[in-house]
Amino acid sequence: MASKVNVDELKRYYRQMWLIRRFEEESARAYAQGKIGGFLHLYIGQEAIAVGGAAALTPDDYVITTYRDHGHALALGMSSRAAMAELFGKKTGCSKGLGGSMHMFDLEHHFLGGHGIVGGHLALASGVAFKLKYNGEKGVCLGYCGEGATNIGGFHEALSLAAIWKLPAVFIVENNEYSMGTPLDRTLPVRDITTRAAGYGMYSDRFEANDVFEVREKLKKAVDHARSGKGPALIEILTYRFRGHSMSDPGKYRTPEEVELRKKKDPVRVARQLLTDNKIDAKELDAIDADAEQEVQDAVQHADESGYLSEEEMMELVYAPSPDELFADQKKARAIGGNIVGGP
Amino acid sequence: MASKVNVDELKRYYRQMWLIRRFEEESARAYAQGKIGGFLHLYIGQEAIAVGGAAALTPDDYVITTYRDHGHALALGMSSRAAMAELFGKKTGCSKGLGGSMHMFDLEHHFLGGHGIVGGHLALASGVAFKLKYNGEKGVCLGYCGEGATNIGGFHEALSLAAIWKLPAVFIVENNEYSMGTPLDRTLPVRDITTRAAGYGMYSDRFEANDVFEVREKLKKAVDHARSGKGPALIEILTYRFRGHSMSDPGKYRTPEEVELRKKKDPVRVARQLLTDNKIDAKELDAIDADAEQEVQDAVQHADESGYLSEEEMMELVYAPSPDELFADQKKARAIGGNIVGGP
Amino acid sequence: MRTIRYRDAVREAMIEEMKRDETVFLMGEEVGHYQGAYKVSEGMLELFGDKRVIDTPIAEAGFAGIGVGAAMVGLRPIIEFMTWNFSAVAFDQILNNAAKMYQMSGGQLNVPIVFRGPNGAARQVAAQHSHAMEQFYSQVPGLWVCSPSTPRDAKGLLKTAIRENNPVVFLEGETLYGVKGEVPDESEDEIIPFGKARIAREGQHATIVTFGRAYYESFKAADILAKDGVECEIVDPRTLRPLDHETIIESVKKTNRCVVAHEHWPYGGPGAEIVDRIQREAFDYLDAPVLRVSGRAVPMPYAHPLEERVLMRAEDIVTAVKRVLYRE
Amino acid sequence: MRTIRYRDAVREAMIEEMKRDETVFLMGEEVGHYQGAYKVSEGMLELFGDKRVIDTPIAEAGFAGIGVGAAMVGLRPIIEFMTWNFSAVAFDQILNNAAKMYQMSGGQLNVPIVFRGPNGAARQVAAQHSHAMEQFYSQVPGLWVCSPSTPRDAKGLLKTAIRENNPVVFLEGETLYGVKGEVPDESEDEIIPFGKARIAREGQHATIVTFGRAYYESFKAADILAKDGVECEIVDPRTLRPLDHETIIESVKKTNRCVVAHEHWPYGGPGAEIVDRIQREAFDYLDAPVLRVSGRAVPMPYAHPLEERVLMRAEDIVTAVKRVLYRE
Ligand SMILES: Cc1ncc(C[n+]2csc(CCOP(=O)(O)OP(=O)(O)O)c2C)c(N)n1
Ligand SMILES: Cc1ncc(C[n+]2csc(CCOP(=O)(O)OP(=O)(O)O)c2C)c(N)n1
Ligand SMILES: [Mg+2]
Ligand SMILES: [Mg+2]
Repeated sequence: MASKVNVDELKRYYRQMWLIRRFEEESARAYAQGKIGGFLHLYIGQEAIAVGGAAALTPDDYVITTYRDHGHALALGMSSRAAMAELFGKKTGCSKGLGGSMHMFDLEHHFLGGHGIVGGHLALASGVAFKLKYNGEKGVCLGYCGEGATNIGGFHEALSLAAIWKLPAVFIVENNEYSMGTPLDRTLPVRDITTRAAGYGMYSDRFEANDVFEVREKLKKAVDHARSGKGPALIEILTYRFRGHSMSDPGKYRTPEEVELRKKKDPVRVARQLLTDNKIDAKELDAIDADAEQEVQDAVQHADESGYLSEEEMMELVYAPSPDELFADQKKARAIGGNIVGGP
Repeated sequence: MASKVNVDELKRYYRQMWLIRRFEEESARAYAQGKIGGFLHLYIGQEAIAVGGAAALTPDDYVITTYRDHGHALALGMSSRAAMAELFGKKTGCSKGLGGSMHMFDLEHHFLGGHGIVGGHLALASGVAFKLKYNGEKGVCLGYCGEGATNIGGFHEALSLAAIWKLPAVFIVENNEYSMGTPLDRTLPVRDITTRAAGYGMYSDRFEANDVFEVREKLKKAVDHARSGKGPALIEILTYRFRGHSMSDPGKYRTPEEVELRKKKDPVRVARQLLTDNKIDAKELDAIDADAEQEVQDAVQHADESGYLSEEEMMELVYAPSPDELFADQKKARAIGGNIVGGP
Repeated sequence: MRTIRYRDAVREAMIEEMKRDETVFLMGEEVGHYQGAYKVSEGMLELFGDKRVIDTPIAEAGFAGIGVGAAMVGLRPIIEFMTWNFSAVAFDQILNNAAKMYQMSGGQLNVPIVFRGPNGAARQVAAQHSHAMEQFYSQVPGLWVCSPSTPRDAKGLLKTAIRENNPVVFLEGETLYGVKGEVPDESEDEIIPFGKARIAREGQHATIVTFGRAYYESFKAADILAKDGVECEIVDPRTLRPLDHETIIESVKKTNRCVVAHEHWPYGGPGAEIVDRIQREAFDYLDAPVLRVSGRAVPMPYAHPLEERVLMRAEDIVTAVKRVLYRE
Repeated sequence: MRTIRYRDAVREAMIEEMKRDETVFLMGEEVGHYQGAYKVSEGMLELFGDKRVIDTPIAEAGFAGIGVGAAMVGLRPIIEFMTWNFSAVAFDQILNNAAKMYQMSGGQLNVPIVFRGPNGAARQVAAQHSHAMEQFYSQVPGLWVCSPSTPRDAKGLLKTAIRENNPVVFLEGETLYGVKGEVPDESEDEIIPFGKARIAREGQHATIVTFGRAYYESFKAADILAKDGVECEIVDPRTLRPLDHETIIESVKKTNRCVVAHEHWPYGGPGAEIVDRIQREAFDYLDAPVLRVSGRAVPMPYAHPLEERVLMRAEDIVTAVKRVLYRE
């Protein structure tokens, strides 16, 4: 842990982590109320990664992740309103209510989703890195995945291609020890995922996710490596999710004791303690908490009050508009999905 | 190189390699004559691997490989007749003329093909190994591929699963330095493919393919490892193909000098020299050659004289027969592809 | 007869066949310790042990391929896709290995494998998790495709699928797992043959051909229409490949009007194939063009009210039936 | 007008668009140093350098995904599959990422990408290398699908595809690369709009709807039939999605008889979709059921005489046209 803590930074990171925590607790509640549907994968316990990761970046950089995406979206600057409205399926949501929990997007903040197919999004991260290199831009693209995703072909191909072309990508495995209900000793032939880096000739690092500063510093090194043109990196961050895989998972595959034990290393609690250690008094901490709380409550209310996209608006969002000369009749072509009965 | 050579074994291996060489030279000729069509990928230059590999096996073991499969088929005991007839598309071919060069199969000799999609067949090798383990059988399954195939997802998944389940599989990369026209420095981020073994916690080895005994001995070690239940192995064998990728490849991406240089290490020539060194005189060598030659010529003649499968026989080979009670009308169901005009 | 749920019917079929035949095993993500993502395989790990109920890492192409490889040499794998959506990453294994091995090997190696799992939209799981995959598999020679609508069909067809010597794509309804229905007693060992459509409801005014989730919407539609004196005949093909068009055509020859109702996208697929066969074989009997009711051609939206507008519903079928009856 | 080969037409389109727009690049196996497995990209590496003409390792899912990722942030990739068969391993990228990104992101990220390469059976390349993949892509909302039959259509449609803001599946004919045809002069910059079928031959007795390799068999068939006094109208949809059924239906309303001829397997696909739309929109004009001529539903055999029996041929179209004319 860095011996000298920048207290202002720490306050900022703490607030972000606490916001994510509270945002997700409230979304779990809204899920139970039926206001959110489908799959809802909570990030609770892993917040130091999203926040530390975002802190390691410049505005030139991009982030792509899995369905477990609320934490990253918020850490990168997506408004709580846009995020919560998305969970509620409302048109004020970041993806206009079309994507939901698994498919949050925020181009403005360089957050490129929110992807549901395990492994498939990592090639997208390589693709974004490809673009950065193609254009001679300075940015780096981060591609996050779970430890369970490291066995799928998409992982291997994204890393292979990024390595051979020395693309500015950093692949980050958030190893939370479980792939749905399966502990890693039944999904991984090796304990240390970074042993795979050598096979790609890649920079690698492996560390725990309890201290947001450590996450930031170590990821910064990897990002700098990628930015300098030396090629991609593979980083494994050891973490733990406190909740089930998604809302429908009762989590019977692990004991409450195991979970309680891991909660002792809760990164939000660690950060709060560090603030106290650095003489931030309870009042100031409570004020930060209240501020975040206010943001979350406002987001819920805003989501509640927002409306849905209309059917017509939805139909307009299947194909992006193009120059008219490219179609015999663009409107007709794009309306292809318009009919239920006997339609094209 | 083994100091004491078993001359009888060497004679056998030499004959096999020479047979493969001559078989393929004749098939190249038949291709030029239009008697063979489609893709024809020659194995010339790599023969020590197929022959050494087959020599490392017991009758319990299985082999699966790519489209570059003639050498493996013959080394495992497929008759030259069945192999050549397959190339000619005749019904006496090992796959009845349905598979052709890329899809040779010989269940009797435990040769399970002959596969056209890069990488996809390696999971089949893991599957055969799975069956061996499931049934408590002693066998091992070898899965061959090219160095170009090591970047595809299929490679990664086959190895990951074999490793986590400790399946008796040996994955062998025949590194002939080119993936079609692309040299390995443009397809591989690392020079040594076995650096990937550590990421799977796998046994590995890496060596050249000039000496058939060396191939046999080193593969035997890997096979023994897998057979003993310790899990799969990843072996890289350094080799070179003397011809183009397939018959349609003029091979402009490498110089004639490069090819000539590599031909100096021709494993067939090496074996022949070793026989001479071991006091086998020219007459005996010529007799072996003549014997192989006779087999190849007979195979060509047999292929030439054989007939094609009938249309009806072909239609019967889309679905395997099943118990009649499983269908309302099995004959009708299996005849599904029978109509061209307006058919189901 | 007993009344059980669809998911239990699927499980019963697997258990019975695994008891009958040692070479049958179940492999997939979370099928064992987790008891199945949709609880289809609940209790099976305890019953058969982890040799035969096998949890896999996330590597669909890999374990589908392992299934094919094992089947080539005599085992009879049941490969579960957690949902059929994830078969997209294993598409090559199904298309190029499972479906073609028997032919490519000149009949030496058949592949007795069942790929199964929930198919179609669940509820609000959005664009990447809501595919009706029959549109990608029914056309492939070398495969059979089942789409059971009821618990009884699910059980009987799955038993057939497991005994079959060729690869079977077995599409369960993600939203049908909770549906209850009558199933023969456990002692009965009913197998339902491939290629036999079922007349699920008799009627003389119009034929509705349907399967999967759309089957239940069709019943609702038929009830609504019956109030207007329109009696619909509902035909469920049960297997999409082989497709029993004879039964369908016989019904159309009787009713002279037909609607095909399905969940998959409107373009092509089994829906269009059924129409094609009807217009070809019952041309002179048709009093109106065959109409289709399908899911809309959009990636599935997350928002519930929008999803409701994209999924096909009973009202759409009512509209279509009225239209083929020129009763609008 | 000049006469050039289909492969040159494809290349010209790429070169012209790459000259016009710096964000366009070509990526695929052997497209650069090797000059293209089918010489489609011959000379392009020399013209544009290895920054824009990029040889890839064998990792179709990976480089298709890289294309999608790059397109999400503003580049316009042309991704070449050495053949469309190999797209099976990249199926997930096309189905789940390329086709859905615009919708999933609520319209934030569009994916201007072209996936292209040779499609359909070549000669004797057997079961795994002979797929007509339109049957797997035409149904997917979010994609456009082109199937140019002639050099002129290949060039004009590819230029459109590259300028389009959505993902395009561009299916070239593996056996058509050598076909010669007229193409506008290089100065002309002709783009051919999506969704406009082309009447390739006029006739009044029967309509043949066809595309790809089947297009040429249809012309042969029309010639044979013309000797018997039967004049066929040949309609080439050119884009399978969007599908210009209006032009098809207009023709059928004139001829009252129709045959759909295509290379893909008989079940479903664009073939069945076209029939469905015709019977729906031209029901009262049809004097006979619409018939189809397709490739047979078998994995492609290697042996030449067997392959000839599986591919569809002009004679089959002649038979079908005679049948819809009740002239057998
Ligand atoms: C290709 C594919 N297969 C299966 C799934 C279903 N699935 C969603 S998340 C998940 C577990 C992922 O575990 P891990 O990669 O460790 O990430 P975590 O959920 O722990 O963050 C599975 C199996 C999927 N989405 N995609
Ligand atoms: C998935 C897939 N992509 C592309 C191809 C086309 N292809 C066939 S062989 C080959 C090169 C393979 O090189 P390597 O793995 O080194 O094997 P080698 O041919 O050298 O034996 C390619 C690109 C294919 N068959 N399958
Ligand atoms: Mg995990
Ligand atoms: Mg090679």
